[in-house]
Amino acid sequence: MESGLILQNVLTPPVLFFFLGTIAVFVRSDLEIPAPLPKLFSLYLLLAIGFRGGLELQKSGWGYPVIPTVMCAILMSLIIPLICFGVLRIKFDVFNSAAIAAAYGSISAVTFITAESFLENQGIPFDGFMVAALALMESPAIIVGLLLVKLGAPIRKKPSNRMRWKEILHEALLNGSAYLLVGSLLIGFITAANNPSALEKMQPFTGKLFYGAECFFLLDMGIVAAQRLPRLKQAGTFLIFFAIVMPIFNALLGVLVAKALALEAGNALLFVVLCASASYLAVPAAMRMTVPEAKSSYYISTTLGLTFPFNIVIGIPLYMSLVNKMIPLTT
Amino acid sequence: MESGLILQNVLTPPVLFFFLGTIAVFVRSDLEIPAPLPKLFSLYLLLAIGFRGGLELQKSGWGYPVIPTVMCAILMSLIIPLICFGVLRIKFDVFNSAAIAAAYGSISAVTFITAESFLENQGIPFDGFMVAALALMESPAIIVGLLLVKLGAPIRKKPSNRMRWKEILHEALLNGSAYLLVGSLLIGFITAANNPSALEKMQPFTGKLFYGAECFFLLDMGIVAAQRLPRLKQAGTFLIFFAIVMPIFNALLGVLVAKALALEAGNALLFVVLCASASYLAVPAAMRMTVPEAKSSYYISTTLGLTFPFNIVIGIPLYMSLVNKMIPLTT
Amino acid sequence: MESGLILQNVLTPPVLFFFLGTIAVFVRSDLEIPAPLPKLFSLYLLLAIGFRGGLELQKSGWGYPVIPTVMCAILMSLIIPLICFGVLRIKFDVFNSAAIAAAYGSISAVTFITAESFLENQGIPFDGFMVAALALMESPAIIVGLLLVKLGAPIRKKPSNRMRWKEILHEALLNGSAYLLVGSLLIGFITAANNPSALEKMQPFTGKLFYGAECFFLLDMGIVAAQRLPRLKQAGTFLIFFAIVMPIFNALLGVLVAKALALEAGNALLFVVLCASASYLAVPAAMRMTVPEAKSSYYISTTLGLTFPFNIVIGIPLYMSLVNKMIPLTT
Amino acid sequence: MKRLDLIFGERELTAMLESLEAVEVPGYTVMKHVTGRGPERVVSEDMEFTGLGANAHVIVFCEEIMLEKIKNKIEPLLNYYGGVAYVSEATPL
Amino acid sequence: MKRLDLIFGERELTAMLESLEAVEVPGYTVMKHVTGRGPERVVSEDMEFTGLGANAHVIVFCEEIMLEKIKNKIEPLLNYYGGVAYVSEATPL
Amino acid sequence: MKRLDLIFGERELTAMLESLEAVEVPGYTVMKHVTGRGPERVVSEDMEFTGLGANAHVIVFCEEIMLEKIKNKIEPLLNYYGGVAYVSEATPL
Ligand SMILES: Nc1ncnc2c1ncn2[C@@H]1O[C@H](COP(=O)(O)O)[C@@H](O)[C@H]1O
Ligand SMILES: Nc1ncnc2c1ncn2[C@@H]1O[C@H](COP(=O)(O)O)[C@@H](O)[C@H]1O
Ligand SMILES: Nc1ncnc2c1ncn2[C@@H]1O[C@H](COP(=O)(O)O)[C@@H](O)[C@H]1O
Ligand code: NA
Ligand code: NA
Ligand code: NA
Repeated sequence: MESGLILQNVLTPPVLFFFLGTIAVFVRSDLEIPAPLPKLFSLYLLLAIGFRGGLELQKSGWGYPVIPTVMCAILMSLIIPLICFGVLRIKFDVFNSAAIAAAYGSISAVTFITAESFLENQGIPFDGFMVAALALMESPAIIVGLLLVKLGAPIRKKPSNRMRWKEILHEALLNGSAYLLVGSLLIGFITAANNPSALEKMQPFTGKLFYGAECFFLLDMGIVAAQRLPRLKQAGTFLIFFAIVMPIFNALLGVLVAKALALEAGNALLFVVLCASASYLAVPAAMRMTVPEAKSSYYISTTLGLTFPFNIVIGIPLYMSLVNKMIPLTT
Repeated sequence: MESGLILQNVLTPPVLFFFLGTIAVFVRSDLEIPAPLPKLFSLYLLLAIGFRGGLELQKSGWGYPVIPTVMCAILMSLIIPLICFGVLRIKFDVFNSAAIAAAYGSISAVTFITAESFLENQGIPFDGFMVAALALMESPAIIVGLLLVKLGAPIRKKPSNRMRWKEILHEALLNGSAYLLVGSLLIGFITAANNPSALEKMQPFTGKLFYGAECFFLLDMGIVAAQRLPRLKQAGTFLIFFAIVMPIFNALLGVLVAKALALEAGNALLFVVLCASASYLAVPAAMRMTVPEAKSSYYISTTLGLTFPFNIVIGIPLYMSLVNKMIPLTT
Repeated sequence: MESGLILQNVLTPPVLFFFLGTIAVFVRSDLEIPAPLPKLFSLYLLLAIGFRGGLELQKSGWGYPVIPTVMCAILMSLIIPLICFGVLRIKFDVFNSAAIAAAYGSISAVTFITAESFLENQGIPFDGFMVAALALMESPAIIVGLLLVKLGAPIRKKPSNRMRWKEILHEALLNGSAYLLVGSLLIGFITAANNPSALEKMQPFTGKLFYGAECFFLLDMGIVAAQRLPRLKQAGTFLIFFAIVMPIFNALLGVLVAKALALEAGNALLFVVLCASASYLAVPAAMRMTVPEAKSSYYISTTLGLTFPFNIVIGIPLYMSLVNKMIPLTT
Repeated sequence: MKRLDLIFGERELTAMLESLEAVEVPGYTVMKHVTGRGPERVVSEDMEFTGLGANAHVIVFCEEIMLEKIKNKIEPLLNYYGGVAYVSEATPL
Repeated sequence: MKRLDLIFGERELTAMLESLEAVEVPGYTVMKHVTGRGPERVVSEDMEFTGLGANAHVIVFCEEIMLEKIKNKIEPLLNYYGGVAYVSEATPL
Repeated sequence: MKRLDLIFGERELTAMLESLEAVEVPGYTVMKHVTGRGPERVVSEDMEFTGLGANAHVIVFCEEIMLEKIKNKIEPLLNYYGGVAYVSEATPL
């Protein structure tokens, strides 16, 4: 059954464009999406995800599954880095372990929207409030990561060895992508409450254009991911295994929690994908600033070069079949 | 009543995204829209405003209020800089006074479209020919500004002290933003006359996408405006007062003219907004070239850092209630 | 009759925006579309053309005119450079002749889509499979061009004088624009077969937005083309004549082949336009890499500064009236 | 050989390059979108979209004797619009 | 006069410029979106969108005596985050 | 220490950086989207979208003894495709 789902997933435009980008690198085509165009699509996607999530949240209200789901999501983003840290310490020092762990505790917005497209394609409904979970899972993992550094390596070799908490909270809560996502969520929420006619006028931009822009961005992500692969070899076999096995483990955890929350299949998949995905936006930027002792190529090659493609191509349908097994579709 | 209108205005997506940008600067988020993405949105908005204005102009024809309104608009862009110059000379030399005066005589296209969105949101109709007024108010103020320099400071200290009229007219009429706006207006006009099926095909780009792109651009304008604020302090209290009081005064002038022209409420508001807004595109660029003696931080901090946000947030609803008081809504 | 068609063609938004760009350069406006924004539009257009072509191809199937038309198109892209080379050798050395010949054997995607817009405007139907011809005509001319260099100049002065075939095939088949076009075509094809609901979701991006984006890009192409004109003078009268007369000759060849293939009027025009247009994307990039002995200003000024504008403005309607004379419209 | 570094407003780029061409420099390299602060003004990236433009950084490698000619040509521009010009030693690799 | 070339991560740009302002340099020029490789890491353009940023290249023309002050101010930053600083001769045109 | 400035077509960047890595330079800095004019051709920003690309400006700070090795490696590239290479003095701050 999984292989059928995987094929169905692979044959959608976003995943096909992702492959187109990946193959471009392997066959050494000079196809290139020059900076800052990827930034444009990245900003656009965050704005649109947030805005749409906000208005869905307004529609769905704060009824049963919303609050507990969001709280469990935050909890997962606190627990997962701890588990990852334990695993990573087998091979890596505190700095690298904490930085990689933080990335896996946090989320990838593009993996999330690919999962949404997958669900739409399968005709499985899901709720907009999951975007709130997405938005609120970005920051906690960063704080856990930095806490781990503080506890695990009390005396840091580098000159400025005191952890500046203000700076860390700042990075965790106010980094560009988290800020834009949460801000757009609020704007969507407020607009839906006060100004429904404005929603309609936003729809062509945040709604209709979304799928195409997602494809364009995934083309670039394919290029970027494939370019990270050679550097992954330097990172060693342990990290390569970690980048595949850890997401699956996190997904299993996620499924259990989703079942406990009695989430419907669509929301359950999104919850699982949040657990299984790893950050390549907010967390690396924050780690570069606050834990420069960690090798950035480690946390970037793994999240972007391996975990991201794995989730996009195989992970999502795999997690779906997991969800299907655990959570019977209610009709 | 104003406070109600202000709140209604503040709760629309464009203004909310403007705030999101402003707050990003105040809380020191690293949210950033790197160059040349703001230029992309700026070019897009000018093209779309022009094109839509052109086709509306074609539809509305040259009937009564069009010609006199456009002529009065041009007149205002000649008179306002003279008044401003008089006020500014109290504190500033000829060069700075003339440069700032020119900026306030000219217009801000983004303020204009925010006013249009405000009207749409309020359900108040307005006419496309106002875009023609917008397009034709950009250049005259530049010429007045340079004339003031010529008359007020006949012997300029800087080496090349003769005013090259060709260069000045060139800057006034052919600067990129004025050129694109007028050109797109003509293309919209011609297309509407000859090729109505092409209009429909342009509609998703110039029409449907517009509101969302406006929001995105206002996010950036929020960032830019907030970054100008600290430099405003250097400019001194006089200029800070000027940047708030002058637009209100110009708006009052505008309301009187609008009443004399018997404009309907919607068009009246747009007319007033043209008078009250100040240029941060065409004029600063032209002044930098032709009056390098003026401090660019003066005319940019005031127009972009204060007058623009003031108009966007408070000015538009304030002017609306002014218009409502002066011009009874005809139903 | 041609002059009527020319006027109808000139009064469409894409051509008007092209003129707006051209005039901006002549009147020395500082209107500018900074890099990498033109690249954004160029990538978008290739992606959208390819995707749409792919889905049309899926719809139309491989019935009669498809295979022979595509094969004749490839044949034309092999024959035309040979003829051009013969003509160019009168005045130029082997390197320059081969490089220019290759450009004229290849195609211009923007000329193609302007012809499509022209047909839509005239209400003349055409088939999506012509995009396959477009995609497959990009590469062969490059190979012919390099073959001509190899045969015509066996001992090259520059150090690395052996032709690296791998590198050449690589440039011909995997250059960014050919790769993206063919890849998007395949994705469109696969999606249309497996995932019709995804087509609908792509439509706002690849379909609705297309015409406006085309206009924006043509504005830039107008600027770029006009900036190439002064350098054309250096190239000399021979090349100026070549840049106008050769496309017409190639168009005549194309009409004969289109008649032999019994193509309908719409497809015939597109076929002719493929023959008559010259490449300024894939070929110059490939020639710069593999034949650095050729002066890049020669092949760029001619294709971009003269042949492209000629085709866009006069060529397309001219070829249409040619097609109309040769191929009676079947109703 | 000498290396000349010119930094000035992007809007003066055309005039500056014409001056350089007028004295027949052997070549030049241009970097746009440069920002900075000088004694006269702060140039920031976020103002580029307004048409004010950023700075341009132009590098010219040329013989020493050419410097005087360049200086005479471009000094009025630098004085009028602002900008800096510095010379260092450079030898071809 | 001296020319100081600083190359370091774009995310440290604000801190670096504040340091330069603190010692009152006469001016500086900034080039962003610069990539490269140092002993510590590879900085590539395609990672810019992630917020990691590219490098910045800052040029300062100043008197020799100022260099010591600059060095004291920015050395901690360069040591902590990486980056290079080189000095050459430069004379005003 | 020496500072090496290389300016050449962006399309040769990969080959050039591979050459530099082959002789084991300690690091390098790359600025893309550079335009200019040399004895052979004009490189303008507006042609970037065609895939022709602009120039790249590469800076290498290295020991003098390394220059000879670099020269041998990159000279064929510069001769075949064009471009310039200049050396100046530089001392670490
Ligand atoms: N001392 C300096 N060192 C480096 N760059 C400078 C210096 N002074 C000025 N500049 C550059 O030159 C530009 C124009 O300077 P100005 O017009 O004199 O304010 C500034 O924006 C800086 O980019
Ligand atoms: N030897 C060098 N020559 C030129 N640039 C260098 C050199 N070493 C380092 N860099 C630049 O400085 C940046 C930061 O270096 P680092 O943090 O030490 O790896 C690199 O990304 C390069 O752009
Ligand atoms: N004398 C020079 N000074 C500064 N840059 C130069 C000079 N000569 C050539 N260049 C740069 O090197 C690039 C390639 O030169 P070329 O291929 O020799 O025409 C040019 O586009 C310029 O950017
Ligand atoms: Na996660
Ligand atoms: Na005004
Ligand atoms: Na052709």
